[in-house]
Amino acid sequence: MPEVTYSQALNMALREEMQRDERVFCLGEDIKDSTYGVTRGLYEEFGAKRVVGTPISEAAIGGAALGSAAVGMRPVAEFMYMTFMMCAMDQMVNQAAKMKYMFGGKAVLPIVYRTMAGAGRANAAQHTQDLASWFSHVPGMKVVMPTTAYDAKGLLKTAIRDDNPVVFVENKVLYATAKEDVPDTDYTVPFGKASVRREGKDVTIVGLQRMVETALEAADELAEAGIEAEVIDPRTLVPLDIETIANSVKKTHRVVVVHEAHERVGFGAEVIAQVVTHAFDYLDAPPARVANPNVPTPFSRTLEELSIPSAGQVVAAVRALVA
Amino acid sequence: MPEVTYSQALNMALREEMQRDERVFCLGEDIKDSTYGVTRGLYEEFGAKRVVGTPISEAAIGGAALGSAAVGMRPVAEFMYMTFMMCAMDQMVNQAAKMKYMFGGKAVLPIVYRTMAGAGRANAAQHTQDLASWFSHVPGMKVVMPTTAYDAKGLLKTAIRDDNPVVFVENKVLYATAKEDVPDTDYTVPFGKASVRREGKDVTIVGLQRMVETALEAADELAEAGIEAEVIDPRTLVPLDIETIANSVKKTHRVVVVHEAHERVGFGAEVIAQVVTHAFDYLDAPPARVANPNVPTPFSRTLEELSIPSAGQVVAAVRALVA
Amino acid sequence: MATLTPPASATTASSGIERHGLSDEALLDMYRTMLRIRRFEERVKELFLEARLYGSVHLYIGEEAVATGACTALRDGDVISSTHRGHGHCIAKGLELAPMMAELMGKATGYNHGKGGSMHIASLDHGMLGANGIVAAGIPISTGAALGFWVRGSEEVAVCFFGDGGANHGSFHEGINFAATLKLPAVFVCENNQYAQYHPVQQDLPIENVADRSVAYGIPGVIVDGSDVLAVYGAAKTAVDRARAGEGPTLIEAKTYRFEGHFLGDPEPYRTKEEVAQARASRDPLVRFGAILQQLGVATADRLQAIDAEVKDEVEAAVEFGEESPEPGAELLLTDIYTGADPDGRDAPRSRSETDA
Amino acid sequence: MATLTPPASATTASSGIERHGLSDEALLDMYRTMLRIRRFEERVKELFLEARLYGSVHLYIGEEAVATGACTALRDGDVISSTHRGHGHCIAKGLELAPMMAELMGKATGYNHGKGGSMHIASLDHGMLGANGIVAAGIPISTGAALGFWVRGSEEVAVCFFGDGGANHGSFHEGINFAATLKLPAVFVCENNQYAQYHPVQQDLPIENVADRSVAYGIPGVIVDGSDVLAVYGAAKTAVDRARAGEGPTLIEAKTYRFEGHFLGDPEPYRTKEEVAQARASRDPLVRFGAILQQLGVATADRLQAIDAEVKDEVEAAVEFGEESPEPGAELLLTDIYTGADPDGRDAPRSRSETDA
Ligand SMILES: Cc1ncc(C[n+]2csc(CCOP(=O)(O)OP(=O)(O)O)c2C)c(N)n1
Ligand SMILES: Cc1ncc(C[n+]2csc(CCOP(=O)(O)OP(=O)(O)O)c2C)c(N)n1
Ligand SMILES: [Mg+2]
Ligand SMILES: [Mg+2]
Repeated sequence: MPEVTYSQALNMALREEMQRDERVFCLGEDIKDSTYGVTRGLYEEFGAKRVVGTPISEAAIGGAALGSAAVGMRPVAEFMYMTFMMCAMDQMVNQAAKMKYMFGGKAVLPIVYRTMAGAGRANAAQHTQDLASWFSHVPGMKVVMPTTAYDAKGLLKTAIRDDNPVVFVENKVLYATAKEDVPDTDYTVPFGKASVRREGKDVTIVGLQRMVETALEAADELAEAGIEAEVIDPRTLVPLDIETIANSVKKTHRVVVVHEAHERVGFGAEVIAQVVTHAFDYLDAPPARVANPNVPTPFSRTLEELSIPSAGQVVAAVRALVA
Repeated sequence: MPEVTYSQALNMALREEMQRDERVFCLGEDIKDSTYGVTRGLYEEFGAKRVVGTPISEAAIGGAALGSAAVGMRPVAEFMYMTFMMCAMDQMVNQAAKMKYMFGGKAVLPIVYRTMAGAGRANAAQHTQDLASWFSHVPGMKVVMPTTAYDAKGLLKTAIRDDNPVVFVENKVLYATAKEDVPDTDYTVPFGKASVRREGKDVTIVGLQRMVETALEAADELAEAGIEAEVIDPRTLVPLDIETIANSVKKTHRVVVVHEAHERVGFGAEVIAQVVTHAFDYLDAPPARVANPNVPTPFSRTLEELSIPSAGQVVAAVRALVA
Repeated sequence: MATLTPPASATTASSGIERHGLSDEALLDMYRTMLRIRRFEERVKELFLEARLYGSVHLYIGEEAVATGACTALRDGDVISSTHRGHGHCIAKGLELAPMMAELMGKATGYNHGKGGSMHIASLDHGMLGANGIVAAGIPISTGAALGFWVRGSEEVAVCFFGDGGANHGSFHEGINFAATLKLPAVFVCENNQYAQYHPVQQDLPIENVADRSVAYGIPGVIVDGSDVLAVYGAAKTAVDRARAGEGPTLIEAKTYRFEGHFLGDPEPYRTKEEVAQARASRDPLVRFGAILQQLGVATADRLQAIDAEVKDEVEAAVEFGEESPEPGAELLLTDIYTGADPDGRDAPRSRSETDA
Repeated sequence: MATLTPPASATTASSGIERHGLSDEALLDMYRTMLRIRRFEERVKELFLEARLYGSVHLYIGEEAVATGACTALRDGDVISSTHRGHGHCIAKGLELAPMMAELMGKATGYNHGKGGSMHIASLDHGMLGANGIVAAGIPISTGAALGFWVRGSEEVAVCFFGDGGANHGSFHEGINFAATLKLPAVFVCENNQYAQYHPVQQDLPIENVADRSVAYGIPGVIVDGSDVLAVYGAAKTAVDRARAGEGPTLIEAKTYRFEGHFLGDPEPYRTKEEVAQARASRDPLVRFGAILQQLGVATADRLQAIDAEVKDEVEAAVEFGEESPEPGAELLLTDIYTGADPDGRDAPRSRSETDA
C-alpha cells in the first residue's frame, strides 16, 4: 500500500471513478495544469471532453454542472477556492439544491461541487474563508469535509456515486501535510459516519479537518494533566453523525467543538444545539466552541496564526469545563 | 400619530433620511413603481439620481453600492427578494463586509442592503428563503430583522446612519399585516437591543419577525394552562442582545427559539450556543428550536403552511420542556 | 374570450409566405399549440381573478409564436430551459394541460405534485428542464445540458428561452460565452417583449438589439419577428441544425410583446392602455398565423374555429381535473428533498420510486 | 537586474511619435513610474525567492505601460480599482514604495497594516480602491464609484483595470452594462496579457478582441498597444475626458504580455521559454519608451541610467523600511472589523481614530 498525500488520494478517487463510469467528468478553471495536483494527469488520460477547462465563470460552472446532471451526466465541478462559490450561490443553492424538491421529486442530480478552503497559507481574507456552514443550512445539499488521505479518497468516491448535489470541501494545508497508506484499490467511506480519532472519558472534542490534529495535540497535552479527551471527526456535516457525538458526550459529559470557520452561526453552533437536544441531562458543563473569532483572515502570518484555533486554546477551553 | 403599515413606515424612514442627508440614495430594480410600496413616491420627490433604477444585475447592484460608499455616498440598495442576494454574495460578503478589515481599517462603508424574505405568500422555494443566518456568519456585516412598523422605521434609520454594511431583512407578510401608530417625527431604534414583547417567568421564547406573533399566540395558549412565557424579539441578529435573552433564561430556566429559516445551522443554533454559554447553570431543560424543518418552501398553500412554525408547534415544544 | 378571426389587414401583412417545407398537418399542429397556450393562459387569468388559482403567475399571451416556432424545430430528446413566464414553453414542448393546470393550483396531481407551481413547473420526461424563478438562471443550466450532450457525444440540442431583462444578467454572459468557447449544441432564444417587469427594454439595454450581443461571443445573432411563428421556426430550425452539426450556439432575438401585465395583479403604471391595445390589434401572432393558414389554403375559418372549440374543451377539462384533484397530503412535505436516504433520517419512498420509474 | 538600454530595433519601432502635448517633465515622470514598477517587482521576486516575503504574489512586469499610461490621464480625486496583479496600479496612482513593500511583507507599517497583503493592497487616500483577490470584482466596484460621482454631480472619473480572463466573468457584463445605461463616468481598461492563469486568452475568449465586446454596451471600444505608454495615455485621455464630460464609459483593451509567471512559483507549463524570451526582447515597454525619450531628445541614455539608479535606491530603501518594520501586534487581530462599536463588544480604537483622521 503506497503512502500518498491527501491531494494524491483525491486524484486517485477521480481517476478511478472516471475509469469506472464514463458519465463522470470534471470541469473547472485551470484543472488541466492543476496547481495542487488534485486533477493532475486526468486531461492526459481522459482528454478534453472529460476534463473540461472553463472560462473564469463560476456561475456558469455551477449551472453547467447542474444542467449536465439533469441530462444524465455525473459532473465533478471544481471551484478553485471556496470563496469563489460566492459567485455561484444561485446555481448551487437556489437551483441545484432545490430542483428535486421543486420538481416534485422527479430529478436525480448527482453533482459534486469540489473546492478548497482553510487558513494557514497567507492567502488573506478572500481566499481562505470556510463557508461549510452556509451549505449545511441548505436543504437538498450534502456537505463533506475530509481530514485524512484515506477518507479523502473514500469520501470523494462516495460523493461521486451519490445522487445529490454534494459540496466537497478540501483543505489547502492538508493537501500536502496529510499523508498515509492509501489502498490503490476501490473502497468508499460512507457519509454520516463520524470517525473517533481518540478515545477518552473526560471530554469530547469535535474537530473539523486541520482542527482534528489540533484537537489531538490538545488531547495529548490534557492527558499529561490526567484529562482523557475523546476526539471525533464528523467527516460529513450533512448528514451529521450526531449519534456518535451524543453517545460520546453521554460518556464524557463535556463537549468542545473546534473549527476554522467563524464562530458566529458556524457549524459548531449546530453541533451544540443538537448535543443539548440529545444529551442535555448528561452535560456537566456548557458545550463550548473554539473557532475563528469572527474576523476575516488577515494576510500577515503572525496575525493569521492568531486567527486559527490553537491547541492551547482548546486545552484552555477544556480546562474551563473540567475545572 | 397616524396608523401606518410596516411598508409605509419603511417608506417614511427612507424619505426622511433622504431629506436629511443628500448622500443617501436608493438603487435597485423596479424601485420607481415599487411593488410593495417601500420606495413609492421617492422617485417623484428625489428624481432619477437619488432613486436609481438598475438593470437586472444583482452583482452590479451589490458592487455599485459598495463602490459608491467607498467614495463617500450612503447607498440603500434593494434586492427584490432575499434569494436574489445569492447573485451578489461575492460583492456583499467577499468585498463589502471584508474591505474595511483587509484595508487595515481605512474604509468607512455605510451601505444598507435592503431585502425581503418570508413564507406565506405562495412564492415557492426560490422566492421565500430567509438567509439571515448566512449573513450573521459574516464578520463585518450587521443583520437587522424588524418585526413591527415602529421598529421598521426606527431600525432602517439606524441602518442608514450606521457606517457599516447592513443587511436589512424585511418581511413580505408583515408589509401589510403589521400596522400601528408610528410617529412621523425623527426617531431611531438602536441595534443590539432586544424588545421584550411579553413578560413571563416559566419559559423564554425568542422569535424573529412573524414568529414573534406566533410566539405571542402560543404564549396566550400557554397562559391558559398556567404557563407564563416571556417573548423576546432580538430585532437585530448582529449585534445580538444576548444579555437580555440570557437574563430572561436565568429567570425562566427554559428557552425555545422560533424562526422561519431552516433549522439546520439557522440562527436558532447560535442563540442556543450563546445561551448555554451564558446561562448553562440556570437551564432546567434543553434549549429547543422550532423552525422550517430543513425543506425548501413548497408552492402549495397547504404544504407551505405546514412548513412554517405554528403556535401549536411552539406550545408543544414548550410543554415538552415544562413537563 | 376574444375571437381570433383575422382582420383584413392581417392578410396583407402575410404576403409572400415561406412555409419551410412544413406539411399542412404540421402547420395546423403549430396553430393548435399556439391556441392551446392562448386559451390556457386566458383561463388561468380568469381563475386567478376568481381566486380559484393563486401564486406568482406570469402570462405568455402575445408571445405564443416564439415558444411554438422554436419547439417545432426540436426532436424528442432535445431539451429546453424556461423562465418565470413558462407556461407557453411547457405547452410547446408537449406537456399536458391537465397536470399543468393542477400544478398551477398546487394540487397533488400536478407535474410537480404542487411543490413547484407556475414558476417551477417542469417535466424532465418531456425534456422541459423547468420554468425558473430566477431571471437568466436557465441560461447556464441549458449550457450545462448542452455540455452534457457534448461530453457524451450524443446528438441532442438544448434550447434556452430567456427575456430581454435577462440579457443584462451575468448569467447571460457566462452561460453563452461558456457555450461559445466549446461550440456546444445550444440555442439561446431571447424573448424581447419590450419590458423587464416595470422597465421598458431601452432603459436597461444600451443598444438596440439583444441579438447584437452575439458579436461578443462570435456566434450568429438573428432577429426575428416574434409574432410570426413561421419566421421564428425558420430561424430556430437553422440554429438547431447548426448546433446539432457541432457548429455551436446561436443567439436568436424574437421581437415580441407582452399583452398582459408582468404578473397577474400588475397595475401596469409603466405603459398606456393604448399602447397595449395597439399591439393586440396589430401583432397578435394567432390572428396573423390564422390568416396565413387560410391564405395558404391549409384551413378555412371554420376549421380554425373548430380547433378553437376543441382547444377550449381541452382547457375546460384541464380546469376540472385541477379543481377536482386533491391537495398534496401532509406526508408530502418532507419527501423529495434528497434522492435516497434523507440526512435528517426522513424517508421519501414515494418520490424515490417515482424517480426510479 | 536586466539593463534597459534600448536595442537599435526599438528605435525604429518608435518612429512618428505622438507625445500628446506632454511636457518633457511629464514624460520623464512616466518613465520613472514605469521604472519604479519594474524595479519594485524585480525586487519583490528576489525577496520572495529568498523567502523574505510571502503570500500569493502576481507580478506586473511587462505591463508597466498600461497602468502608467492610464493613470497619467487622471486628476487628483479620480479613483481606480485594481486586480490581484495590483502593484503597478498602486505605483502609477502614486502610492509610496515603502508602505507598499511593508504591506507585501505583512508588516504593521504597510498600507493595510499587514492585514491585506499583495492581493488587497489599497489606499483610499490616493483614490486606489484596492487590489482584489476576486477576478472581475473590481468592475462593479468602479461602476459604483462612478455612480457615486454621478449621483453627487461631481466631476471625478473611475478607472477600472481588469484582465482578459476577467472579461468572461458575469461581473464584467453587469458592471459595464450598468455603467453604460446611465452613462457613468467610468473607463474600463482590459489588460489583455495573453493568459488567464494557465489558459491562453483564445481558449476562453471566442472572439479576437475583448474590445469588440464594447458593441454589446453601445460604448466605444479601443485597442491599444499595451507596450506603448504614449498610445495607452492617448486612448485613456480621450476616454477619461469623455467620461468627465458626461458622455459615458469607454472600453479600452491594452494588448500586453505577462513576462513573469501567473504568480510567483508558477512552473509555466502552458507556454515555452522561447515565447517569453521573444516577448521580452521585442515588446519591453521600458526599452521602448526609453528609446522614444532619447529620440525625442527628452533624455540621454545617461539621464535614464541616472533615474534607474535613483529608483533602485528608492526600492532598496523600501525593502529596508519593510524589513525593519515590526510585525502587527496581536492587539490588531480584532480591530478594523467594524467602524464604530464592534457587535462582539470588541473595541477598535486605533482603526477608528485613523479613519477619522
Ligand atoms: C435574478 C433575479 N432578479 C430579479 C428578479 C425579479 N424579476 C422577475 S421577472 C423580472 C423581469 C424579467 O424581465 P425579462 O427578462 O424581460 O422577462 P419577461 O418578464 O419580460 O418575460 C424581474 C426583475 C428575478 N426573478 N430574478
Ligand atoms: C472569481 C475568481 N475566479 C478565479 C480566480 C482565480 N484566479 C486568480 S487570477 C486568475 C486569472 C486571471 O486572468 P486575467 O483576468 O487575464 O488576469 P491576469 O492574471 O492575466 O492579469 C484566476 C483564474 C479568482 N481569483 N477569482
Ligand atoms: Mg421582457
Ligand atoms: Mg490575463
